[in-house]
Amino acid sequence: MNEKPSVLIIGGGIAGIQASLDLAGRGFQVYVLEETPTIGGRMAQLDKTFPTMDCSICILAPKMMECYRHPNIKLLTYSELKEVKGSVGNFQVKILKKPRYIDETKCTGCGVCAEHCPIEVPNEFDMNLGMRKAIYMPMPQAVPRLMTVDKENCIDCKLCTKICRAGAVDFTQQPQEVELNVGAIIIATGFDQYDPSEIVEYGYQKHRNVLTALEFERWVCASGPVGGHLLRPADGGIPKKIAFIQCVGSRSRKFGTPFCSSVCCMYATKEALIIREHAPDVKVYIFYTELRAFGKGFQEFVNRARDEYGVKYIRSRPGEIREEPTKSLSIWYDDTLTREIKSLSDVDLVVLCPALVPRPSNKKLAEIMGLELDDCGFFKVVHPLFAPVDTSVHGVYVCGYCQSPKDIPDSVAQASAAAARAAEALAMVKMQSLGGN
Amino acid sequence: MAEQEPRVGVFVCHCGINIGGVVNIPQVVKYVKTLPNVAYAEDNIYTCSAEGIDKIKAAIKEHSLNRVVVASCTPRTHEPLFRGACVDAGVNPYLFELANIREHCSWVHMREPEKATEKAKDIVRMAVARASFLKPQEESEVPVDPTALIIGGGISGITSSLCLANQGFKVYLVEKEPELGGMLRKIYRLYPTDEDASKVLEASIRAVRNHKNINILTSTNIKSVDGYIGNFEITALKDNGESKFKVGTVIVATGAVEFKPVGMYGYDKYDRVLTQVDLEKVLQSGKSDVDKFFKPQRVAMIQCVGAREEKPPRAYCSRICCMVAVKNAMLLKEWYPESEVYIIYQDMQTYGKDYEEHHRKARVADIKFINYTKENPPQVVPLPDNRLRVTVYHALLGEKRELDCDLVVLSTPLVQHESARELSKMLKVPLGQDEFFLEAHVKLRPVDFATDGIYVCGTAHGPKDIGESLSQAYAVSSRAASPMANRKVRTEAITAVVDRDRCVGCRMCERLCPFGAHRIEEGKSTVIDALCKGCGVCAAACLRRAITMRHFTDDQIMAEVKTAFLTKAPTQPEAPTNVGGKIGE
Amino acid sequence: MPEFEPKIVGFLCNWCGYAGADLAGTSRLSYPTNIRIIRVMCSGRVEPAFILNAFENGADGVLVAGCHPGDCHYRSGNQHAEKRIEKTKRLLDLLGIGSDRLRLEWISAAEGEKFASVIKDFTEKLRGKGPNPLGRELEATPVLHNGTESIYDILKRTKALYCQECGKCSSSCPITRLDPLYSPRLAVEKALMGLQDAVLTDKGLWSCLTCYLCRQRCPLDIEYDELIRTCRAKASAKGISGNCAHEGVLFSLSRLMANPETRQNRLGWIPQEAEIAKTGDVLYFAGCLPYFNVVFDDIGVKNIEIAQSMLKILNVAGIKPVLMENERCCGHDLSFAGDLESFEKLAKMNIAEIKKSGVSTVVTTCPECYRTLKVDYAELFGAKLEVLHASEFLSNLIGDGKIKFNGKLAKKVSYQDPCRLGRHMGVYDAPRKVITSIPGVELVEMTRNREGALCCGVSAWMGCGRHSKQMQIERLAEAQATTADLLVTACPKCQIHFNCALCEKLPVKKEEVAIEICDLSVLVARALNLTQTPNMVERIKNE
Amino acid sequence: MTEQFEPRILGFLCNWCSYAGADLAGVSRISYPTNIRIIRTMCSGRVDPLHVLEAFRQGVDGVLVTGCHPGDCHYITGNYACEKRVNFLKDVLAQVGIDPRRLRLEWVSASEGGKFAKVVKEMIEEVRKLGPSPLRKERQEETVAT
Repeated sequence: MNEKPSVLIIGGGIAGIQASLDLAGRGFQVYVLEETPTIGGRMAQLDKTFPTMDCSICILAPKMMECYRHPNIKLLTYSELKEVKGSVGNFQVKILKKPRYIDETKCTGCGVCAEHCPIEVPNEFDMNLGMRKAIYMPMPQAVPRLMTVDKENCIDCKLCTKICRAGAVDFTQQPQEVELNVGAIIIATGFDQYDPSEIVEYGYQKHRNVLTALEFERWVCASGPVGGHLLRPADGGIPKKIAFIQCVGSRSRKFGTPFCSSVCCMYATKEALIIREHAPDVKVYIFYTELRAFGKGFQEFVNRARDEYGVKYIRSRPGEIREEPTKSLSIWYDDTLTREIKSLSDVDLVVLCPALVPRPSNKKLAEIMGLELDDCGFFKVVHPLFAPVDTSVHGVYVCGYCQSPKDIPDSVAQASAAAARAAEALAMVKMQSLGGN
Repeated sequence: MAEQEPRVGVFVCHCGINIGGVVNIPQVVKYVKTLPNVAYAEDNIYTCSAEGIDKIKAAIKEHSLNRVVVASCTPRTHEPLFRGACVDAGVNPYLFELANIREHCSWVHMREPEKATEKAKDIVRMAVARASFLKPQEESEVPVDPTALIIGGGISGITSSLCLANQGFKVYLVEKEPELGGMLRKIYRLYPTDEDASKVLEASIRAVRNHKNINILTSTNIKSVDGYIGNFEITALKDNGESKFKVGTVIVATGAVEFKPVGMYGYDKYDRVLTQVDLEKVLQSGKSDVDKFFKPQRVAMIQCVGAREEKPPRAYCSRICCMVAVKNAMLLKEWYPESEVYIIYQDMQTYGKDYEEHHRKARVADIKFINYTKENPPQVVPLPDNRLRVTVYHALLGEKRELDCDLVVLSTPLVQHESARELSKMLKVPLGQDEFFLEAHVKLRPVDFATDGIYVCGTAHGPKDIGESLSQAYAVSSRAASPMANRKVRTEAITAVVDRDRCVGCRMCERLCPFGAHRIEEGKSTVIDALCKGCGVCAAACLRRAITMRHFTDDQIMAEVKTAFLTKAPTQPEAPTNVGGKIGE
Repeated sequence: MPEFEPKIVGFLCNWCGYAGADLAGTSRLSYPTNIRIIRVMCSGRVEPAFILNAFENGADGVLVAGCHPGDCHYRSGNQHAEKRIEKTKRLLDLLGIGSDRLRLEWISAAEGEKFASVIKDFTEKLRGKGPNPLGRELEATPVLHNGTESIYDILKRTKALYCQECGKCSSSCPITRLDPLYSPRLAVEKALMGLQDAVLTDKGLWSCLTCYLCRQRCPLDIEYDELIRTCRAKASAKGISGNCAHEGVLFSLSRLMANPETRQNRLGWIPQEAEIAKTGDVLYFAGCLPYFNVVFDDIGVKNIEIAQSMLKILNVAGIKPVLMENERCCGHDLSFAGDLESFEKLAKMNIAEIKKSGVSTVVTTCPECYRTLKVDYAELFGAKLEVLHASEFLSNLIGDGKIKFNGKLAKKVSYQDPCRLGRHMGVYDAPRKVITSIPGVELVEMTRNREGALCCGVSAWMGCGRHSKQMQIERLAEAQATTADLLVTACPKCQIHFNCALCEKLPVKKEEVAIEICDLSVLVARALNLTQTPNMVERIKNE
Repeated sequence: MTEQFEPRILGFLCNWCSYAGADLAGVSRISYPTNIRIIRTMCSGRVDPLHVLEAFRQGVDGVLVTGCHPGDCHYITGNYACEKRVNFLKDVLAQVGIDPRRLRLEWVSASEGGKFAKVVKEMIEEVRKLGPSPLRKERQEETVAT
């Protein structure tokens, strides 16, 4: 290969973005494969990030833009991996580009079409708490700034076609297959959220004032479905008491997953702080099993939450959440440190912190690439200590949450690590080929 | 360059109906034509469409424009596109200006078309005024020496040396001890894989020794570091012998040391009280030797000794101690099945997958876990038979337990080397409250320093296990490789320029600059373009007004200030502001 | 061989019977040596449990002697005695011991003569009858570790070693909420700390309802019910036992049934018109209903109706079920009370009997029999039986159109999930399907239902006390709040316990809790016009 | 004053957070009055006291400076430097007889389009209450004079 070395990155979240910027920055050709219409991943959905309380999109959006503009990066959004052949230095990859029904060269992302589209459906980006149109952009800062037609919900009224002055809407579009030749592959598919409704005693999807953590992130986010106002989901009332419950479906051998998601104690603390900043008079409780604040500055962060913001930490995994006629909730718990059995009543909002699980689609990826998943669905690495990003296939690397539970900094570091390993492998392949002649 | 009269071309965009639906575009165009320096003005349905771009290029040629203003949307997304058009038509990209009449006007004043139109006029007028003062800018480049200095020969340093060397970069690996290996040399078994640390270490040490690109300097200290990214000059000190060499990047992998709990739980009083690292040493000697020493009946391990304290520096959780305790507890249980092993903890930090699994295994192996709270820590008192009585209040059980132990192990946190402070001054990179090296951004730049070309990995950055340290070790290899692979770094065009006649070397700018871009040479400030990020904090601060920001000069900003609100269109172009004197002078 | 000498235990009241015996002495009246005398202040003190115990321990006959009617030193003690003896006789008949081995006599202080003659006569009669069949114990070779398993092994087997001390169990436990001194979490943690004695001597060990709520919710699926069962066995092996309800009568009955020699007459309840078969596919395992019917008739629970209704329904569906002449207690209660030895005997004999009958399906109306036959018999003794609870069997019949309801039963009905049927066995839908398939019946759920249902307050006849009553009242109130006319349950014991609560002095207004409790099969029988029960609610109102 | 006085507000917005926030207000169509004109700087730390004073000299009725939230600054500490200056400026303004409330510093992040609009509205109302800047008249005369 005498043209510039190239790498395919699967997943356009923060890990994928970091890996692609690292590699593109040193002259590699990078392809970023993302199954949704925009890159940004989970981090784009977050309101703020711990322990610095950075506004998530503020620090992410510039990197997304950088990816988009970078001459060495090609974004393949709204696409899926179909086939991988070959070996390190020379993988042949087939990718299916799903039709957007939008001419990417014409669409300016102005969004007038969406204003006129008659169909409203729940917005996945807002964890289905908000609505979007059948022709839509998942979020205001979407990259690329292109509309997408959601064919499943589209009623073919063609109003968008008429309204678009740029003439960008194109219903004749077909799925197209893209063939790539890359030297290495990096997997960064991130995580999904475990659906806690099977843990009946917590009444998720039964009690309307019970949300999951990711739902809550959107709920309080200034760009979220209710413009960042702190409200009771059931009736839009003003909450006075909010509780977080840790380990919902994690560290469990019955429902959910056996592992610890590693980030919940901290994001709950962060969300608690967000609440206190929104409304200093709201009482916030965090029910935890073991407070895991092991990262840099985390314990200090928790201390601040406890001492300065008056967040109440209770060591207990509550037994049940009951809904009162007022739609307020009462939480039954055993304060394990005082051994008192109590119930916390008149709670306006309970945020469940569910296990964060590897994506089910990993299974398909693993099959396509001949990789191994562990019993929980994480991608296996050759050695957890000494080869933290190497998969069993030489030339294929893994980083971020899809390798094992981790927070943003660890994911970013691991993404750079994967980039380094990819570069290293390709450098050695090159040396060998040179050594050959 | 020869100052030629500004000839501004203005392109006002309808953006379909996004702008045109509110702002009266023709009126704006008509008004714009009356503005000074405007040589040409037109409107387009979509200026950003291929067609719109072509029209800009054409107009530049036809009307020999040397400034371009597009009145449409936000520069944050579209500036690069239009700059591209200018470049294609031979106009320096920094002579382009965007007037944001969509996000900041039509979209937010939909119900007030007249006022919105007035505002749009003002916005364009400001842009034109600013454009008239724009100067062409070049993004210069600084050469980068494809050589890395790695400070610290622990497993992190070794790993990133190998990774960089394999990519063909030269590496200086500097270790202050006579032997490579760092903390790992002190450890017996590794979790969660239960391997022998020394074996693994040998292998990787052999690899670095045999690598042609790696130059290992043991028993060596760094004396001084001068220069900046791409061009660092290093002076190393080996038993009073000095050596000097040049490198392009510097990686800090100095690791950490175990906190010695002097005065805690009788650590320095009773010989049966050890730290985990002490215990590792004991275990390293092998079971048969330990048997000679003693056969433990009951062992207690106390977590968070000297960690998670009220105040810094040791307010942090040391991340690895819980797993270390679990690992060693299980090892003891394996060697002495009859013994009782207790782990006295606050919160078991067995996060993630493997560790949680191990924690569970430990419980199944009948390791006993006792929970204590900070308010109520355990006590250790000696017994006549030189055993130790550990008294602890089991917080979850609500009762006091007395354990007569023949071994007490204290799990203490990793802490920074004393020498780190000196190094941080040398490199001009900060330490955090916890005294570990402080990265550029906790979230998104975990292994970079704010100062380009210097990186950090492993436990020098904070406590972490081997896997996490190695992830970072590889990460820095990627971060450092970029400039080295390119052999150069592009510098920002938007940087500070110092007027040496005005500068009195008051060092205000040097103090303010978080990127270390200002260096005082011969009593005057000089800006290292390679480091300047162009924020302008220094320019605004300079009392002598000796600092100008490229592309955000006082003239340019003032021009906007002055033209923001005018009742009638000015006939003359704005005169350059006299910024000679300081206010109140 | 030497002539059989019956052993007689005599309970004599202090004022008449005992004095009479004294008089016999002072008047040098001789009588056989077969009697051993126990003095009680009043014949009214003699409980069925005492008598059953005597027989358990090999007595061939029991004599109770009290003052003549009207002469009772305590006014009416002897009348109570009469009632109790009556009840006990019925039980003895069911057990096949025979009511004639129990004798109640009025003997005044002046009737030395009578005393002597009674002894003579009773001794002769018993000599004629021969020894109490249940007198001699038979040795079984136990497979169950009755207290031999170490605490560590128990913790390992029941997964308690995984415990994260999170407190979800204790915040779920209905007992802990009423009595913080007891907590599943603390019990486990004590065990984890290796505090054996603390665990076995802890009163809490016997407060647990093994209602499975904690296990249901435990993220680590710790088998707390099993942990308790094993620890209780371990405790009783050390001679520690909890206080059992009803003075242990029901345990005595079960233990007596555990004797291989037992030949019961337990099928007396079967109505004339009902059709049963010697052999067939379906065996109806009625459980201890005939005994309950005797023990609890004073609180107006006609438990036997459950069996009778079930039998009639089966017939209506064209099924002639097999009923076992010598069916024995399934052993559920003994096993959860720590007597694994007797449990094992019962299990083995039942398994043998069932195998012998050659049926393909066993149907039970009692969820505890259901769990025991289906799970414990299989797990502990490898007996794979096809067992269905009535609710499942009925919903199948209804599904297959074998049962058709003609006519409506205009009732609002709420349903109590029995712990054994619901959480233990995961049967939630079948009973609901049965209920809702009855024309006119509307099912209204209580706030705590299915997995979260509240237990009826007592299990395995252990420690019925203040907290049990509180739970029952709480639950009945919850049921009443649904505005249902009927609280349907699929467990005879729920029915007993709720009714019991209603019979006692209520801490709240009757109308807040007084709801009629009705078994599922009885409900179905009613809908098919096969039976008519008196309405509990009425009974309470005009008390 | 008979007809409604329309304040003139000049806004200095940092490129990374506040300007993006203002963009978001646009994208989300959150409307606010037209009284503000916006100048983009790379960092709120670039805003020079001189720029602000010049603005007042030009007769604007209020100056709004917005930057990233503490800790979010793209340039690490620029917003802190800015905060110091604004406080210093308020004193200066007070001395030269300009109500310090005419100068306002706000932290607006890229996700706070709503907040940006709110801040602008508030500021306009506050300044409206304060009435025209004392320097405004002179300036107008000046312009007429030239």
